[in-house]
Amino acid sequence: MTDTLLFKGIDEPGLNTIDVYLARGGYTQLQRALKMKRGDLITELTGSGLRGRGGAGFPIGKKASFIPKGDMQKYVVCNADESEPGTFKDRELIQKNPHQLIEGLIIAAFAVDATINYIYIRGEYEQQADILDAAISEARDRGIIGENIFGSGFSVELELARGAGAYICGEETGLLDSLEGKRGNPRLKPPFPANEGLFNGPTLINNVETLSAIPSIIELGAEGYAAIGVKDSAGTKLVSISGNIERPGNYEVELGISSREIIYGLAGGPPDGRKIKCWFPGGSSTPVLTADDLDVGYDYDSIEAAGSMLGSGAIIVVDETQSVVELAYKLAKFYSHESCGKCTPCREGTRWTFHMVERIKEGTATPMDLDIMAAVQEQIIGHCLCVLGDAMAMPIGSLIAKFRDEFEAEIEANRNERERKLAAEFAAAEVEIEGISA
Amino acid sequence: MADVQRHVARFTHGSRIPGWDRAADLEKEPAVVPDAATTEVPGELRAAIEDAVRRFPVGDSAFIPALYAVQAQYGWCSPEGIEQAAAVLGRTPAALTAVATFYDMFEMEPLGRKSVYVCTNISCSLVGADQLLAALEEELGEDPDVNLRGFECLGACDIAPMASVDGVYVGPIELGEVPELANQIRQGDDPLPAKQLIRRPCADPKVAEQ
Amino acid sequence: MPRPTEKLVSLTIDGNEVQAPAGMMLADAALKYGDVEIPVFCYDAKIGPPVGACRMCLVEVEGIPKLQAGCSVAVTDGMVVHTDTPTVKAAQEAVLEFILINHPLDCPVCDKGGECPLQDNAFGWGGGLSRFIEPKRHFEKPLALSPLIAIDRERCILCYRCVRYSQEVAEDDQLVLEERGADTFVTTFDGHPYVAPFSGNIVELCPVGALTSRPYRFRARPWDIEQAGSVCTLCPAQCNVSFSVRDERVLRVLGRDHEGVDDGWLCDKGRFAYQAIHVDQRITEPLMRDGGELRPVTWELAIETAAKLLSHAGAKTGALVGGETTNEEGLLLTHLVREALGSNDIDSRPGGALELELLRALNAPTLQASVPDLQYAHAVLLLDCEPVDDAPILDLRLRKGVRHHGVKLLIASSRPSALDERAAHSARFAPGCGEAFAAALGAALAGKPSASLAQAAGADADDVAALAAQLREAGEEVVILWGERLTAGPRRNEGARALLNLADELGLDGRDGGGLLEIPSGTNSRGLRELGVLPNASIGLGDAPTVGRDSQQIGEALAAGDLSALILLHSDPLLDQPSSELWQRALGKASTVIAHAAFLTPAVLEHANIVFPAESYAEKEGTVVHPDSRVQRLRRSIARQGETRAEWALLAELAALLGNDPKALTCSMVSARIFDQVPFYNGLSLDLLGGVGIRWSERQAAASFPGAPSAPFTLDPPPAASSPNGLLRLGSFRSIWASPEVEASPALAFLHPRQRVEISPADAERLGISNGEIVTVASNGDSVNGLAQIRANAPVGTVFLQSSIPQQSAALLGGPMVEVKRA
Amino acid sequence: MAWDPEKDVIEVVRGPQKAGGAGGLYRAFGETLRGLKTTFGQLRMGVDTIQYPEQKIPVYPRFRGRHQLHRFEDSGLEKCVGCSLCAAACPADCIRVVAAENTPEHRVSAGERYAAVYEINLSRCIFCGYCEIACPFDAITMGHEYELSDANRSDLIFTKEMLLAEPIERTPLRAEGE
Repeated sequence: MTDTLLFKGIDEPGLNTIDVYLARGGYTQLQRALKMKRGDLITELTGSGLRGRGGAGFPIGKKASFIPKGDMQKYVVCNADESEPGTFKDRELIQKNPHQLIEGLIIAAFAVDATINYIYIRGEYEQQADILDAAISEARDRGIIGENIFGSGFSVELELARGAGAYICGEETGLLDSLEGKRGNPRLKPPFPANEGLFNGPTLINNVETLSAIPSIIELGAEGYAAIGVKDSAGTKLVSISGNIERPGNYEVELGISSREIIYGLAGGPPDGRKIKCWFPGGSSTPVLTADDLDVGYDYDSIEAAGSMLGSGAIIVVDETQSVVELAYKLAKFYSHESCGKCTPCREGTRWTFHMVERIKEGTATPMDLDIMAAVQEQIIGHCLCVLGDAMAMPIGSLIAKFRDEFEAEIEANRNERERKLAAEFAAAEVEIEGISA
Repeated sequence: MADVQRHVARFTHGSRIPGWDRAADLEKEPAVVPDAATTEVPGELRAAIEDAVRRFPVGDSAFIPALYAVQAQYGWCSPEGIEQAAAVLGRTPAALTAVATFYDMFEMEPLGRKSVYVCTNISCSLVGADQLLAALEEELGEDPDVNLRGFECLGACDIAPMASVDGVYVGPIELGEVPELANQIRQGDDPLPAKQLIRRPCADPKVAEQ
Repeated sequence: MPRPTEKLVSLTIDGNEVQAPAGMMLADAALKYGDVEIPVFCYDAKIGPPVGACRMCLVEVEGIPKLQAGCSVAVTDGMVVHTDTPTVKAAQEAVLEFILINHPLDCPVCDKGGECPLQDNAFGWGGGLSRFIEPKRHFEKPLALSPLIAIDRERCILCYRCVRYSQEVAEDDQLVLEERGADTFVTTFDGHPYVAPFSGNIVELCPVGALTSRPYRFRARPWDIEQAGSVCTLCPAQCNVSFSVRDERVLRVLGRDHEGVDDGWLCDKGRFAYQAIHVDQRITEPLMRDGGELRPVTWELAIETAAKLLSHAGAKTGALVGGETTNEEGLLLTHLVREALGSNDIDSRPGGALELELLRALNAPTLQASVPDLQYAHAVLLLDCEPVDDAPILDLRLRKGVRHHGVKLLIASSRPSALDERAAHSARFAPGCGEAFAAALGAALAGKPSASLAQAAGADADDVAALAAQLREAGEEVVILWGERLTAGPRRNEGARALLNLADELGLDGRDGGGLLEIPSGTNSRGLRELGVLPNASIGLGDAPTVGRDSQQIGEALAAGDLSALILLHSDPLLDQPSSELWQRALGKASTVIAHAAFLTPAVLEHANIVFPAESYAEKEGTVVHPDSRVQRLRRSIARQGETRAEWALLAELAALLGNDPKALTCSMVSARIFDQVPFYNGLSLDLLGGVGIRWSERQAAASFPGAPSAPFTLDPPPAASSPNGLLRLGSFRSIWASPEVEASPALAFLHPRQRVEISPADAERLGISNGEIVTVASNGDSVNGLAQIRANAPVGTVFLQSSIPQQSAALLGGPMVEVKRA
Repeated sequence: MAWDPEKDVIEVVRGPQKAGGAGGLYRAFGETLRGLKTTFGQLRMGVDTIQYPEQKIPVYPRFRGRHQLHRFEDSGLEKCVGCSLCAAACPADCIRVVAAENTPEHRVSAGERYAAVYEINLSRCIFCGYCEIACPFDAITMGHEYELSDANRSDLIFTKEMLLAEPIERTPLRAEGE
C-alpha cells in the first residue's frame, strides 16, 4: 500500500488556507506544469491513466485531448455537484483541502487553454462553498488566479457557482444548463461538451476528485502515477463507505484492492457482526452485489466483470436486517423525485416503478407485478436521454433479479396483512351495524 | 330531464401536484419582461443580482444567484421578488420561475426562515433517518419559523443519520439528542457543536498516522 | 451568408438505399426520401434544433450499440439504419406505453381527436395494451391559458414543443415548464395569461389535445370540415393559410407552411380574426343613406343609384383604394375611374404620391430582397418600421435569422422596437425623420460628414457611426427592411432618394441574398402600384397619360369642392390617412361617397351614401402581390355570406352601367388580362401560381420592368427635427391589433387596443405623470386621452400614441409637437 | 417490399368435368330441381296474410330499425357526447352532429361536450348499423322501429329530441323458433 495522495495530511489544521497549503509546497506542481508545453501536459495526463472519478470513468487525458485547439473561448468546469447517494468524498476534499482542487483545476485549464473556469458546487454544501469561495479569493489575492499567473503569460479566471438542489445537475450537460441559468435538463449528445459545452464553447468537465489528483500526477510523473493501482485502473481512489457499517467515512485506497478488505478491513464490516445482504459498489445507481462478490477486486474492470460498476466509488452496505422492498422503495422514490422530466422513459418509468413498489408495500401487488417491474426497468435502460433512468433501472433490476424470493415473500406477507386488516375493519363495521340495528 | 347532475365525480390520484389545477387569470396582463422604469427593486437585491451578473459572460447564468438573493430578501421566491429580479435581469418572470421550481432549495411558498433538512436517502435511512425525521417533526412540526423537510441525499452519509441546519451539517444524531437539537434550532443556537461535520476528522486511519 | 447546400449522402434505411442531403435529421430524411416514417412527438424541424426528449423516434443504427433518437441523428454517408427490428419495436411500444400512462383516453371529446399525432403513433407503433393499472391522474379541465387557448394538463405528454416555441421561436418567454420530473407542467408566471402576438401557434404545435383553441372548441371534428387553402390578407405579410370550413363557415385558420412567406407560423390576428367573417356587425347587404341613416336596400337599387350618382359626378370623382383590394379589383376600379368616369384621381398610397421614377427605382426587380433573405443575410437593417406591428410574421423570421444563422440585426426607428433585444445595434431618431436618418447613414457609409444630418434626424451621431460601421463590417448580403412611412409625408421623395442612395452605397443592386424589402402600409400595396392604381402611373408602372390627384390632394379637392364624389374601396380615410382633420372636412363636403366595406368604420358610418358589402378574404378570389414580389392567389373558400356579391363583378357592372363595359365575365378573365397587360407579369397564369405563388422578379419577364434613374441622387438637406422645447414630439404607430377585423372578432375583443401614451421616465418625472394614470395629449386645440405608460427605453422628448384606432387616435392630433398633461 | 405478381395469383379449383349422359343432365338441372322441391313443398302451407298495420310483423332481436339515442338511467344525462364518430363511420353520410360545451348551469351530458345538434337523415340511412358500432359510449343503438315512411322528406330528418324519445309503439319481437 502506497501513501495517501489525495488525503495526504488532510486533517492538518488550517490546510484550507493558502498559507498552510503553500507551506506544504502547494502550487509548486502548478508552476512546474506552467513550464511544460500544452501537448506534453496532455500526454502526461493521458499517460497517468487517470480515469474520471465522477462515475463514468472516462480517461481524463483523452477527454482533454478532445478539446479543439483554436481561438475560441474554452472552459474548464469542475463538477462539485456531488449528489449520488452514498458519495461524500468530494465534500471532504473541498472542505479540507480546497487549494489542491484549485491547483489541479488550473493545471487542467492550462492544458486545454481555458481562461474562464467554473466550479459548480451543489447548493446543499453551504459551508463547503464558503470555504472554497474563501480559498478562491485567497488564490486570487496571491495572483494564482488572474492575469499572467507565475509569469507564465497564462491568465485564468475561476468562479464558484452554486447549485440549488437537483441531483440531475451532477450530469455533466445538466450541470452546464444549470450553469447557464436554465433548468438543469441534460442535453442531447452529441455534441459533446468537449466540442460544444458551456456557452457553446469547448468545455472540459471533471469531478473534484479527478482534478484534485492532477497535482499528484505532475509530482509523480505519468509513469509514477500509473504504477499505482492495477491495469486500466491507475492511481488511488477515495471510497466513501456508508450504510450498515461500523466505521463509515472516506478511505483512500489503491485501485485493485479487494472489496472485502475495504468493507471489513478498513470500515469494520456491518455492526454487531451482522451479515451483509447486499452492497452497492459505486453509489446507489449501480447494480447491487451480494456477499458472494466481496472478494472482487475494487477496480473499474473487476467490478464491471462482477456485473456492476465502480461509479463514484461509494460503497453502501446493506445488512441482513434490512428489507429489499424498502430499499427499492427508497431508490425509486429518490430517482422519480430527481428525474428532470425531459425524456419520457425516465420521467414516466421512474414514477411508475415507484407506484409499483408502493403497491407492494400497501399489499395490493401480485408477483406478476414483479415481472412488469423488471420489464419496465429493461425498457428504461438505454432508452433515455441521460443515465438517470438507467441509474434507477439498474439497481432495481438487479434487486429484483437477485432477491426475487424476498420480494415475493414480502408481497405475500403484505397482502395477507392487508386482508387481515380489511377483514378486521369489516368485522368492526358489522358489529357497529348490528349495534345500530339492535 | 329528471335529475340533472351538476357535478361529475372524478377520482383523484394520491399525489396531487401543485399548480396543475391552476388556470390563468384572464383579468391579468400578460407577464412580459417587467419594465425597469416602473418596477421598484430594493437596493440590496439589485446589488446582489448585478454582482452575480458581472461574474458570468451571459446574464442568464445569474438566475440561480438572483433567486438566492430573492429568497434571502423575502424568505421565499415570492412573485413580487421574482418580478423584481426579472426586471433587473431583463428577462420574463416566467423564465425565472421555471428555474426556481426546478430546484429543491427554492421555496415557492412562504415557509419558515430556518431551514432544517433531514437526509432520508438510502444510507441515512438504513440507520434510522425516517425515525429521526419523525422525531424532529414531533418537536418542530408546529413551529412556523422552521422549514423542516426530508431531503434527498445531502452528501454526508458518514454521519448518518444527519440533518442540515441552515447549511450546518450535524450527525450522527441519536434520537435522544433530538429535543436538545430542536431547542437549539428554535433558539438559533449552534446545533450540536460536538457533532458538526466540520469538526470531524477523516475516517481513513492512514491520515491519522501521518 | 451561405445557405444550406444540398450535398447528397447515401444511406440504407430498412434495406433500401436512400439519397438524402447531408446534415438532415434521420427522421426527416427517412420520411422524405426513404418512405419510412419514424414516429416523433417532440421534434419539428421548424421549432429549431432537436432536443430528443420524447424518445419516440428510437432507431437502430449499425455500429452504435444503443438505440439512437432518429430526430437528432444527422444522416451520414454509409449509415445503415433499421426502424423495424424487434428491439426498435419494443422500444417504441415501451415509449408509447410510458406516454399513455397519464394520458386520458378521452379522444371522443378531445378536439384533437382524428388529427392527433398521439393517436396516429399509438395506432401505428403502439403495443395496444397497457400494463399500467394504477389510477391515472385527474385534474380540473379545461383551464384557460389565455382568452384564446385552453390547456388540459391531463393530456399533456411533456413534449416541450410549446415551451420551446415560446422560448426559441417567438422568444416571448412567457410559457414555461414548472416543477420537475413527472410533476412538470406547462404554465405561465403566477397565473398571468399567455398573451403574445404569436401565441396561437402552440395550438397547432401541440401533438396531443393539451392545448386547444377556445374559439374552435367543440366546433367540429376533422371529418366534419374541409380544408381550403388561401392567403391571409389582413396584413402585408400575406401568410399562407388554410381555412377549416364547415357548413360554409370558417371555423379555424391553420398555417400552410411556406418557407418563402411565413415559415409555417401565423400571428394571432391571422389565426383568430376569421371570426369577423361571421359576426352580425359585418355588412352583408347593400346599404343606402336614407334620412341620415344607412338602411338596407336591394342590390338593383344600390347599383343603379351608385351608377347614377357617379355618372352625375363624372370626372369629379376621386377614389381611395385600401390595401386589401386584389389586383383584379384594382384593375377594374382603374377602368371604372379612368375609362368610365374620365377621372385620374385615384390613389392607393395613403402618404401622397411618390415620383414615378423613384417608385420604379424602389421596385426594381434587381433590388428586391426576398423574405428568406432576412434569415440568411449577413445583416438586416430595419429602417423606420416595426415588423411585429407592420408585418408580424417577419418578426419571427428575423428572430430565427439572429438565433440560428447569426444575422446581424441593426435597427433604426423612432419608437423602441420589440427586436431591440436581439439587435447588434439600435438607433433612435425623431418621429418622421427617417429621411434625415437614412441620409445621415448614407453619408456615414460614404465617409462623408454625417453629424449635422444626424442632428437633423434628432439622432445620436455616434449611433449613426456605429450603424455604419456595423453595416460595413457585416458582409455583402445586406437587407434593408423599410417601412412605407419612410416615403410618406411631405418629404417622401427625399426619403426615397436617401434610401436609394443608402442601397447604392451598400451595393445592393443586383446582389443575391441582399436588397430592399418594403413593408407597405396595405396588404396588396405592391400589387396595386404595379397595376397603376396611382395618380401618376398606368398599368405596369407605365407613365400616366394624365397625372391625377394623390390621396392628400383628393382630400383637399373634396374639401375645396373641386371633387364631388368619392369611392372608398376597402379604405377608411379617417383610419388610414395621416390627417383626420382634413378628411373630416373633405368627407363633410363630398356629395357622394360610395364605400365598399365590411364594417361600419367611422367614415363609412358617418359619410357614405351607398355602402356595398365587401367580401371577406375567405370569400374572395383573385391575386395579390407580396411585398417581396411574390404573386399569390386567393381562392374562394366559403360561400359569400348574406347577400354579399363579388366585388370585381360589381365594379365591372358599375362600369358597364356607366357606358364602358370592361367585358369581364369571370375573375380569372381579369387575372389573365393582368398577366397579359403588365409586361413583367407576362407568362404568369393562375395555374402557374398554384398554391405557393411565384416571385415575378425572379422570372425572365422581369427584364421588361421599366427603367429608372440610378443612385446616387443629390439630396436636399433635410429640415431639422423640431426640438422639444418643453413640449414633446409626437410619434404614432399602428398596432398589430388595430384593425376592424380584430375589433369585430369576439375572441380577440380583449386585445382591442386602448390608447396608451408611451413616455420616457425622465419626461414623466418632469411632467409629474405616474404610470397608469389618464393623461391628455393636446396639440393645436385637439386632444386625445390615454393611459400613461412609462417605458424605460422610450426616447426622451418623444411621446408615442397609436393611430388607426376608432377612438382617441393619434391621427386626431396635428403634431409635430404636443403637450402632455394629467387629465 | 416490392410487389411480386407471381405470388398474387388466385388459383381456381374446379370440380371434375365428365362428358354427357344422364349424369350430365343431372349436373345441369339438379340444383334447379332441388330448389323447385322447396317451392312446391310450400304450396300446401296455404296463404298467410298478416293484417298490417293492425298486426305488426315481428322482427328478430338483432333487426336494425330506426336509431335511438339513450340517456343514463340514474342521472338522466344524455350518453351522447357529440364526438361525431357515428358521422365519421356513416357510409351514407346521413348523420350530422354539432357539439357544444356543457356548463355547470347547463349540463346535458356527462363529459365536457354534448351534441347540441344531432340529426339523422333517415331518407338516406341504409341501416347498416356502423354508427352503433362506432359509438364509444353506447349512446346510439339501432332500434326495432321500421315504420318510417312519410309524405315529406324533411320530416325524415330526425332531430335529437325525436331520437331520444321512446318509440310510441313497441315493435313486436319474433319469438324463439318463429
